[in-house]
Amino acid sequence: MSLLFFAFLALIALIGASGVILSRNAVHSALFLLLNFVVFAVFYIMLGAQLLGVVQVIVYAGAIVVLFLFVVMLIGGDIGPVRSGLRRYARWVAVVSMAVFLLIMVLGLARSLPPDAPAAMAPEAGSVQVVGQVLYTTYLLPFELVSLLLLVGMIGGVVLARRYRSPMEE
Amino acid sequence: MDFQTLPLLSLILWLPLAGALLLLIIFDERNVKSIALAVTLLDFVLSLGLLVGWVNDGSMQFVEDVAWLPALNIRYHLGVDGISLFLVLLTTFLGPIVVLFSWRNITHHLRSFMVLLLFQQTGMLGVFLALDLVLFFVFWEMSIIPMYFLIGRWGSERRVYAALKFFIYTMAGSALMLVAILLLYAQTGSFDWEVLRRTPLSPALQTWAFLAFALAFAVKVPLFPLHTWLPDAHVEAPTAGSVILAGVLLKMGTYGFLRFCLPLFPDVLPTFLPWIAVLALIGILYAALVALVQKDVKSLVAYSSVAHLGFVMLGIAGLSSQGLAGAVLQNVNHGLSTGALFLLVGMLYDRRHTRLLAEFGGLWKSLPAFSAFFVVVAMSSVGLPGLNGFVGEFTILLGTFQVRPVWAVLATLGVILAAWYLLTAVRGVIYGPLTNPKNATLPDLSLRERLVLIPIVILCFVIGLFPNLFFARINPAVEALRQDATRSAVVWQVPSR
Amino acid sequence: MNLPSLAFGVILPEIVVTATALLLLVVEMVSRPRRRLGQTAHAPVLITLIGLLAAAGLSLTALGGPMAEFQGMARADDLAHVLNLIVLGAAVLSVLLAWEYLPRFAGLSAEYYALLLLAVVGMMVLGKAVELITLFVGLEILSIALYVLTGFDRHHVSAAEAALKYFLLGAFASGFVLYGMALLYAETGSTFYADLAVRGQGGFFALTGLGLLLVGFGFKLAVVPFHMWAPDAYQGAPTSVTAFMAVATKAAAFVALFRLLQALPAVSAASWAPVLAVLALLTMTLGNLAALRQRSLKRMLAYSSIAHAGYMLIGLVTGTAAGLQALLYYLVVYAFMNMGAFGVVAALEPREPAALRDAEIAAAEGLFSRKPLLAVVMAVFMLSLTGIPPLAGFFGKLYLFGAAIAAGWTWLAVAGVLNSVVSAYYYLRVTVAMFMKEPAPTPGPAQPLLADSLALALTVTVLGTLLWGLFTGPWLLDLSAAVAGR
Amino acid sequence: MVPTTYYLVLAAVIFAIGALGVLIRRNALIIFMCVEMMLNSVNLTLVALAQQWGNLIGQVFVFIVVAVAAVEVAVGLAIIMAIVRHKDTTNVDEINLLRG
Amino acid sequence: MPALLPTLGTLILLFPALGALVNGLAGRRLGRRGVAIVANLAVGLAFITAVLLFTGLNSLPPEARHVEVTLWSWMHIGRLQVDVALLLDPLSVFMVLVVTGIGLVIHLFAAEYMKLDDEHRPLDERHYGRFFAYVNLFVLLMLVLVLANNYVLLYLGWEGVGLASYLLIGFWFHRPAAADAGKKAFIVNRIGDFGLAVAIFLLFALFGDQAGNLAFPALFAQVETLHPNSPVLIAVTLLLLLAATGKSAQIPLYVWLPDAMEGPTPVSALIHAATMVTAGVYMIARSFPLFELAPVTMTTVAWIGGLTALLAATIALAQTDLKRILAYSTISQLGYMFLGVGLGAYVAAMFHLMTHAFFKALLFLAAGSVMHALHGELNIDRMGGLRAKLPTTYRQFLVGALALAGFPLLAGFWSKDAILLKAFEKAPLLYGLGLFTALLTAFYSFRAVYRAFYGQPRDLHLYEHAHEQPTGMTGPLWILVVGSLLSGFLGVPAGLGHRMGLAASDRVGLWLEPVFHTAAHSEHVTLNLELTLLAVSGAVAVLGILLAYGRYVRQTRWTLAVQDALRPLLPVLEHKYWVDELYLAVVVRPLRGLAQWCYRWGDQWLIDGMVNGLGRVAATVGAAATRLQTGLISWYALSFFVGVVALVGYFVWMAAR
Repeated sequence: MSLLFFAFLALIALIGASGVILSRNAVHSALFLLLNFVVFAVFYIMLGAQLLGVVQVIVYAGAIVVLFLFVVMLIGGDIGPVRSGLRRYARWVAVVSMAVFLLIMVLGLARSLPPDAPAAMAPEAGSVQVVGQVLYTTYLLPFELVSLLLLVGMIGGVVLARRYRSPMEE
Repeated sequence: MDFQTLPLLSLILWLPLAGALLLLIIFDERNVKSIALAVTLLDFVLSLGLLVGWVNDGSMQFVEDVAWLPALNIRYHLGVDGISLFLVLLTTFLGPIVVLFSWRNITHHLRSFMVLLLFQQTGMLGVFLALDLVLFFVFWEMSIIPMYFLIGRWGSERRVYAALKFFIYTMAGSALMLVAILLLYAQTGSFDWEVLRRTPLSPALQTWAFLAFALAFAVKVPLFPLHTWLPDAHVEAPTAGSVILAGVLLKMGTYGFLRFCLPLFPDVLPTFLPWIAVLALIGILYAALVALVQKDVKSLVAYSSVAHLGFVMLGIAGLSSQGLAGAVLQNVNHGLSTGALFLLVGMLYDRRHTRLLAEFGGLWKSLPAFSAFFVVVAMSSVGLPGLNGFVGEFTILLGTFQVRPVWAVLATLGVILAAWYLLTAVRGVIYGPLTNPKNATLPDLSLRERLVLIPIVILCFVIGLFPNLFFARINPAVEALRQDATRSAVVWQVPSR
Repeated sequence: MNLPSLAFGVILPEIVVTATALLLLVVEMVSRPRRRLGQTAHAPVLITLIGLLAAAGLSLTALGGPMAEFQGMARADDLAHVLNLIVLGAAVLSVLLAWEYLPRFAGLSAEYYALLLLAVVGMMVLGKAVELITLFVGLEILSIALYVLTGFDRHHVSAAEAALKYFLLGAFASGFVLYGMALLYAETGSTFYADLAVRGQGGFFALTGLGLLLVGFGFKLAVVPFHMWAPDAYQGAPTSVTAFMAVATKAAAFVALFRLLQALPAVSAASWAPVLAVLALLTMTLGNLAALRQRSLKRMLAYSSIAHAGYMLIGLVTGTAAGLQALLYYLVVYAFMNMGAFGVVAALEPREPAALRDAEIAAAEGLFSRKPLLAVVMAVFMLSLTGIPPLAGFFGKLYLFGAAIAAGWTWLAVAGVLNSVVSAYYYLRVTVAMFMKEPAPTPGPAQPLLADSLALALTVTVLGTLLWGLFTGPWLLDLSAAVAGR
Repeated sequence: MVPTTYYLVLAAVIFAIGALGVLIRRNALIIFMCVEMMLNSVNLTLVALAQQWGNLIGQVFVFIVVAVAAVEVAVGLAIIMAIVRHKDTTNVDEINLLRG
Repeated sequence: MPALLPTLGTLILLFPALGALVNGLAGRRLGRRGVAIVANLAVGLAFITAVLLFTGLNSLPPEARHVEVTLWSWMHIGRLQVDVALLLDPLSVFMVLVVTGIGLVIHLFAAEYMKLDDEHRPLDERHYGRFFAYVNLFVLLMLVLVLANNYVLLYLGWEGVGLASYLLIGFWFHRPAAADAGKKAFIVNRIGDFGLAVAIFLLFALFGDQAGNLAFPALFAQVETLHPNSPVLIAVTLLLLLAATGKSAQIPLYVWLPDAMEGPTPVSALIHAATMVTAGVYMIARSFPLFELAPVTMTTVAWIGGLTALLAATIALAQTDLKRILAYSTISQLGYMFLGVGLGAYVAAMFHLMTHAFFKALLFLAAGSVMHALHGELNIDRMGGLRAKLPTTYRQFLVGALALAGFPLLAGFWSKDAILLKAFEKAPLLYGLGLFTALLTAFYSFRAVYRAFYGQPRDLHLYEHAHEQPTGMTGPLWILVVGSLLSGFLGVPAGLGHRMGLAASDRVGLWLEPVFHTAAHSEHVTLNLELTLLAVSGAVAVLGILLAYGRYVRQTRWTLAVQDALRPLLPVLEHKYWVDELYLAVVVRPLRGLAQWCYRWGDQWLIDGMVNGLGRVAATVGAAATRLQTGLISWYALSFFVGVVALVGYFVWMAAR
């Protein structure tokens, strides 16, 4: 049953993913991306990561995709040729190497995990409290570093996105 | 004063560099020449001190040996023996000469020019004094730099091409030597010459290391067919550069063979030396022929260098006492006579701004003193007995004949060709009617120019007539070298002394 | 929760630098004066310099001390301290480069220096990280800061283009890094190196994960074939940033990669060393060959920096202490000569930038006649980059190739020296332009701008290039502990 | 219970699709979206592995990746905006001033 | 006195050395007079020393006339122990006497002669000084050559005189012909020197262990250990012969000598007639212990000598340039000397060397006088009747010509006959050759005499302006006249001399006896045979002179008829058998062509092409590498991704293994 559900969701995720790269219009791409993200949120919850499921929806679907859409609207959807300016042979190279990559990875992944069922996790394992606990203790350093990262992003945004003015006015 | 404990070698080695730094900081541009001259003269006088404290036993003298970069056991190890002694003296001797020569004819950036000359001198002295492979390599490569700039900035029309070719060619040649040095270190844990010559090395290592070293040295010598950088560099270089280049820089190659290839890789010598000799032989004949058809006097002299150095290589490849000692001395001889030839061509160039044979002729009329010097120096280069060139060539050929008669006979043919091309040059420049009116009013040699040439000419005669003054100091070192070079386990017909 | 038990001493230099960045922003916010372009702001620079030097001082005093860890995530050992010193040193030089250079096109100096400081923190974290998540965050901090710095000159189209290329490809590469980390996690169930070492089996996950991480770090190091962004980004970025990127990013990435390679003893060097060797060969060869035909000085140096990454990879290939020491030594040397070279580029850049902010090699023509000292200094850098003794670059190569040969990688050393020969040509072209050509009569290239700070930076770097090799060796530290991975 | 391998394979496929998008699309925004999709697929891998291993490390990792992605998007979009200001396009084929 | 010998040996070198040095360095300041004094003093003192040497050596018992003087050690390496050492023995002292004696006369002549340059203008001090520096230098080096006690020092002298010859031939440096001739002389000589050098190498290889000093006595003591006709010995001697043919202008290397006449006439007299060119003869004589053991070489020497004598004599027949006639005559006479040494008649050869020195120097100097008198004209076709204008010179030239022709009782008569005698004994064929050559010699020498001094002036203008030379020039020639007339009596064959009651019979042979030990094997010649041969020679000489008289003075019909009959041969002779052209076509041109080819195709195309080609390959690959850098993000990403696939593929493969 859950397998069937998984297959269904996987199909949607794949459709979303394919939609992103196949849409002519950037708006459509963004929307397919949104679809993809939402499906992922469901997967997270299925995998017992409730907090992440929520974060996924809020941050990715809520913030990131919206930001994308915002920018797309701002600069106008790009309705031009879909494909990049690569020469034909280069596109074939891209597709073939992609296929090879996929083949390798899938074969490798499919064989490498022990077939036995995963260790059961406590139902509250993915909750805010538990994750928070780990974040603030064991993973304090990266967590704090993320704050620095956000600072970088902030400054970067300020520096790059301010209105363009003539140099002498700055 | 106890000469053996004074760090005489360091003084000799670093004095020019110190002089260069001094030139950089002094304020008054007018003093540059005098200071450069004083420094080089002082360096020469210091180097004469080597003769005073000399102990004639074939071992390294005035040794200085301190740790330098302990990470890889790299040492600051200097020493001088009969093989390097006269090369050091030649270098310091030519120092003041080129400074004096450049007194007037370097009109722009004299200070930089002198700085480079002094820098060059330290580099070359270092090559002859270093007994640590890394130290040696440092000086070896370092000595390319000033010459590159001398050619590139003060040279004539195709100077950029020549300078680049010189730099990249010689660097390419020595690149693999670095690998070989490191390979030696990997196997022995030492870069020290004294250690390495006593350490048996595996045959494979000897093979590869020999080839790498030989390539570096062969380019520098230059050995046929690696010689094409030389005519370009010589022709385009300013006179002082050509003199240094021919006088000393090329000797670094032959010296390298003597100092490293022979004593360090004895087992592979029987395999490779014949090939070296064949190349030297081809070089002797080929370069002589090519010299014959040169239209530019300087390039003729340049090709003559290739031929002459071929003799030196032949002497080295024969491994006979006479050949080796002759080769050591011939290094000096070639430095003097070819150096002087370049000086003379330079004097012509200063007057006429051309070096084409066709532009000259009959200069004996307008430049008698020049012509006299030209003839003497050409004869020295031709190998006229009584002058220096003969002693070297004769002993080399005599020694080689003892080992490989056919080589020696063929090489002796080169002596005939030498007369041919040099006399062609003499004929073209100073003989014949004074057809070109531009040549009629040229001033003869100035006092300064004579001062530049006279010491060289005197030395040519001294070596030609009293070579034993030199051989006496060379022989013990040569015998030590022969012992090293023939300690091989491989059956190898050792020529008698 | 017992905060005082945390070993903050381990990350003290990082904290100092972070604090400096914050202080900078606060000061700027509080006292933002109205400044016109072209005016130099001294306060932010001085604060930055003090912070960087303080951190460097801390690292220096820590040198040789006992190894310490922060929660098993950051390890303060001599390797990290040396890296800190390299990164901080490069940052100091970069600040000196930027001091008078930045006001030419941007007024936001505080932001610039703050980003620089944060990038430094990222790099320092990279050097200390012994846990994947920390490593990832450190990597992202430095990457994102550098994306922004690359595009800092917003008025300039090539800066924006450079930033875009760097960013898009960088993010792309981040995906692979992350995937690699995930696979390592799949192998061991942990992100701590200590666990990786114990639990790693060397199966599909470990190997593929390592491969993907190699790709990611190869990107940062601009290793062929992951190098393509580098020439463009280096050329488009402000020169002070280019110089910093070329040196400091490389240093940090090398140390991080080294730690990673050591973290998985189950994956023997026999499996990854040949790959690295091939990459090293490709990188130096392609970098040098592509540099041959460049007309832009900056772009040429970009390719040269690719080639140098190739040389440095040799140090990793060996997997020995000698290799690592040689690598670090080379990084120091490279910091001197490359920062110096970019400093001269900064001086030569035209003040009114054209489409490309660039100094053509032609701009250096006759430099010796115009600014002899600057030309000589540049020649020193060029020759050192070529690897000509007695300059530091030679000794760097000596130790690198020596380590390679000692470890049996003779062919790689051969490739290295032959590449040096090829590289001679393009480095020499610069000297040809400077010494052997005369400046075009009219309109001659503008007089180089040589501010005091730049002069100071050039003095430091040229002295380093001249003397470092002669008087120091790579015995600075015994790094065998780091090599053992403990 | 869905086997972890399924998730891993699905994630790999989506990762590959994202990468392909980067290679073949010419709109900088869409390329960027594809990159985000790749990060997401790795997130899925991590979460699945967290469950497989029965520890939280994977989840913590994802948490942090989400933050990183957010910063990347902020900065990335700003950079794209900067380009658009100069060139009035998001077509990466037209952004090739720097080359050779 | 004997104790002084080493000092004398040193002094004799010192004087010309000082002369050369002073004149060379300070010639201009000394003035012409000073230069002449210094130069003549140097040679004069050398001559006096030579006489003292002679007397000193003479005072010793014959077997003790062998003094080795080591001046200083020269090249000592391993077993090579060559010194600068002199050997004072009858042979060397004999040569020293000839060199300094003739040299002195020629110096005296030249002091006057060289006051004018080649265009008959006063020669300035500088060049005057230069000239005498050169000739003093020549005397020095020639003395070194003959006094050397080892082959290496001999080689020094050998090449040294070549240098002096080069400098003096090209003394009129502004004349292209002179410049080319000097160069040619040096290079052709170098070819010969090659032989000497290799011979030395070979000798050292053979005897280096015992005779590392390469000194003659030591070497010759070792030679005994070899078998006669052993290949190495033949090689050594042939190489020495090669050297000798170069220096002494024998087949095949004689071509430089006629050209060498471009030098000032005193030079032609001193170097290219009397002394230097005889060095080859001297050297073979000096090396006779080697040659004795190589009969094959001896025969070769003899034949080369004989053929050269004939060849040069035939060429001389057709020459019109007075000095060239003399030059070919010199070659021809040197051929006689070679014939002599080749037959083992060392004494005869040395004897002829001496007499030839007298009469040929005389002829040359007289020719010089003619040349001066005619303002440089040397073509005998433009002379004629000069007897009246230049009576003294005519007489002097006549004596020289008679001596050369072998007119009975004159110098050449005796010495030539000594050689022919030996030839008659050993190789009748060569005797016939020699005799025929003697006929030609007489003919061409009197052809010159009659063409120049008899008949009607053919160029009135020249004739009008001709004038007798001052005594400063003609005076010294009388010494040579005396020598040409009387020196022959120093070598009257012993038997005949005894019969004639001459006190001085075979003085030369006696003097040289300790060197060659000739007494042992020239006993069996009967007096009758001697006399017969002398008579034949004398007759032949007279016949030759008469023929010339008939042809050039009388213009008898039958002589003209003979000439007409031989006319087809004339171009051959005038062009000297085209040997110069042959050498040019076979040796010089191909070598130059090869050189040009090596330079163009070897150096510039192949080697440099490869060098630059390597650079170009690198640049091309570099250009290709930069073309990869398209500037397109997609392309960059593709490159990245291909790298990923390769890397991951590799690692997966590693994992699968």
